[in-house]
This record gives sequence, structure tokens and C-alpha cells, in this order.
Amino acid sequence: MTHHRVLLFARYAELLGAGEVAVELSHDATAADCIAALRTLPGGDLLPSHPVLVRNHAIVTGAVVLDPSDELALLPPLAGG
Amino acid sequence: MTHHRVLLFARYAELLGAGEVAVELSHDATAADCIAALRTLPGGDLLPSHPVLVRNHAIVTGAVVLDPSDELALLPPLAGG
Amino acid sequence: MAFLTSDLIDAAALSRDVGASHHGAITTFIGSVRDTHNGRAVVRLTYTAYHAMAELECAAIVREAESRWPVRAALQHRVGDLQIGDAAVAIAIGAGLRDEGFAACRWVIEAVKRRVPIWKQEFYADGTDAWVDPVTL
Amino acid sequence: MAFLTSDLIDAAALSRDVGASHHGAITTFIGSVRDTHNGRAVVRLTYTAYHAMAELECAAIVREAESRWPVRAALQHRVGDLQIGDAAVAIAIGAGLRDEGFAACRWVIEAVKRRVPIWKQEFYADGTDAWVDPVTL
Repeated sequence: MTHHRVLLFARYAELLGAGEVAVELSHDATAADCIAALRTLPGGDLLPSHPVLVRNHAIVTGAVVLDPSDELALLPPLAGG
Repeated sequence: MTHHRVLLFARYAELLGAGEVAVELSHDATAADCIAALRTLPGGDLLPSHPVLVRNHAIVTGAVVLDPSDELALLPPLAGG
Repeated sequence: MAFLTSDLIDAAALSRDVGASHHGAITTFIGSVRDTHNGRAVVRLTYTAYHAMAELECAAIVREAESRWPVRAALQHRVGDLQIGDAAVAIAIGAGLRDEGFAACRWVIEAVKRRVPIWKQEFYADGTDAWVDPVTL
Repeated sequence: MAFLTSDLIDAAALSRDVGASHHGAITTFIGSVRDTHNGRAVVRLTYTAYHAMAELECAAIVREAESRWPVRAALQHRVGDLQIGDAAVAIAIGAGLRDEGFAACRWVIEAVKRRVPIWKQEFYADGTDAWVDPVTL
């Protein structure tokens, strides 16, 4: 298992009660695995069905394999401007 | 004959050497008559064939009859903005 | 406030004029004096106006913009001697929606160029000068 | 200069940044805080950002605008607590031709809304608050 920290913002930070959470994933876990793990956290069941995950500031699709050194973040729908 | 003053601007003021000139026109003279009279002034032969005449701040066509109380002006092509 | 001014134009003041608590989108356009024109080095220029008519046309343009779109419009045009970089014309539009703000701003600058009796005399680095004919940019 | 700021945005400074002796057309857009949203009275709001990514995205947007058009672009977005009327975002485009200035300005604001990770929490007169979902205006 590898340890991954995920940054949360705005509504998602409220849902999960923190601006950053940790998940334990199997080696070679994908972005989809990470999102599934986030759903098991308290409040995680309220996340939408396909939240946007970004790795090192770029959006990734579910099949992308993650590395523990990646900077991960879950982004609610953007509302700047 | 009636006395009409015509305001001149920019290039036209340079051509006729003044910011305002006077022309004597027959009673019921038209805008076209006014422009023809302006052409007889020194430098007036250098005016373009169809200069824009405005009366009381609105463009008039050649057939419009002028009144001595009108404010007349001859406008070169506009270049503001 | 007069639409023509011989003082420096304060574009920020125009923006404040059209800002309102329900106008979340402010679009501005500033046309300023460039240092070259058709490849010639410009050192300064002079704007001359038919003042009375120019003021009336500017007022009409603002009125028409505000009737075409639900916006507030402000407009100033400089006259007299201008240096390189000075604002020659400034437009500010306060709108609820940015689509309308951009459309109105664009419409006003085109209307100013087409309708307001103002003329531009450029003075060049070689000592000559010329009345500038309008160009379609 | 950072693209995100917790201080008041100085839109005039952005305009000066993109002004140049060969850029005769400066177009700006300011999005400011409105006092109502979907019919509810707004008293203040907070913008939250994923700072590192937002800075990178803003830089990328400016770079892309400057490669699509021969313009200079400047951009700032406010974060933190904002009052009604405060500028939330300001864009300034310096261009040689106004067509390009307007096009680039419009493109940048749409790109900011679509790409920069920033979120808005509105606080209402009735004491409630909400994270605002993006709306197509």
C-alpha cells in the first residue's frame, strides 16, 4: 500500500471536513481507485459521481496510474472570473 | 442676396486659410449653391468634389434650402477615435 | 461632464461612473497615441473638433448605446495637443452581462470614429505634419 | 506580479502594464461583485483558490493569448473576502488593432472562467451562504 495526500477545495473541503485528506492505495493504483477511496471517507459519499481529479496541476482520467509523489487535488466545478 | 457664415475645420480650414468664411447667396439658395460659392473663394478650388455640409449639426444633401440663421459647417473626413 | 476634454483622460473615473452594484461587468476601451503611423515616426499630434456638434454626437452615441443594451456608457475624447501614449479616446461600459458590455463597447468606439466631428493632425520626427485621413483598422 | 491577489485590484496598473508606444488600443474587462445573485441579496463573498495551479493556469492563459494575437495581456484575480463592488477579476489587453484587442480580451475572460481553479462562496443578507456553481452568462 502507498500513502497519497489529496487536496480538497470549496464544497468538497466542506463535505469531507478538511482541506487535505490521506488515502492508502495499492501500488499502481489509478485515479479511479483514488476517487473510490475518497468516497469511503466520512462525507465522501456525497461527492458527485465523476469529480475532477488533477495530478500535478493537470486533469487526469480514471485510468491514469498514480505515484505517491504526485500532488493530487479534487476540484469542484470552477467558479472564478 | 443673403449672408451665410460657414465654419471650416482641419484640412479645409487650411485650404481656405480661415476657420470661418462668409458667402453671399441668393434667397432660397441650396446646400449645393453654398458649396459652389465656397469653391469660388481663394483655395476653394482645392475642395473635394462632394464635401460634407452640415446645417445645425446635421448633414444635409445638396437640394436642401438654407436659411441665413442656419449654423453651417463644412466637414473633412472624420478622424477621431 | 463634457465629452471633449483638453486635459488628460482619467479612464478609471469613467469606469467608476458606469459601475453600479448591479453592473458586474465593466468593459473599457482606450485608444492612445502611437509612435508610428504608416511607417512614419510620430512625435505628437493635435485633435481638432467641431465642439458643439461633437458634444451633441457623443451624447447621442451614449444615449443610443444605453437604449440598445441594458448598460451604462461613458465616453471622453481628448482635444488639443497630445503626446505619445496619451489616451485620445476612452469608453467605459457598465453591464450586467459581459456579452452586452463587450458588444456595447465595440459599438461605441465604431460610432465615435464614424460620427463625431474630430480631426487629427500628426507631427512627424522629420518636421513635417499631416491631417490624417480616417483609416479602417 | 502574482496573478492572484488578496489586495484590491488596480485595473489602471494593469492597463499601464500592457500599454506600449506601438499598442494604440487598450481593452479592459473588470468583473465585480454584484449585490444580487439569482434574486438573492448578497452582502459579501469569498474567493478560494488552488493557488499553485491557479497561478500556472493564469500564466498559461496570458501566454496563449499573446501567441494567438499580437497583443500584450495582463490578468489579476482577487482571492479572499470581497465586498460588493470590488473587482473580482481584471484583464487588460494592449493591441495595435482594436479588433485583436477586443477578441483577446473576450477570450481571456472566458478562459479564466473555464480553466482557473477558483471557487466563490456567497454570503446572503438572510445569514445563509452557498458555494456558487458556475453559470453561463
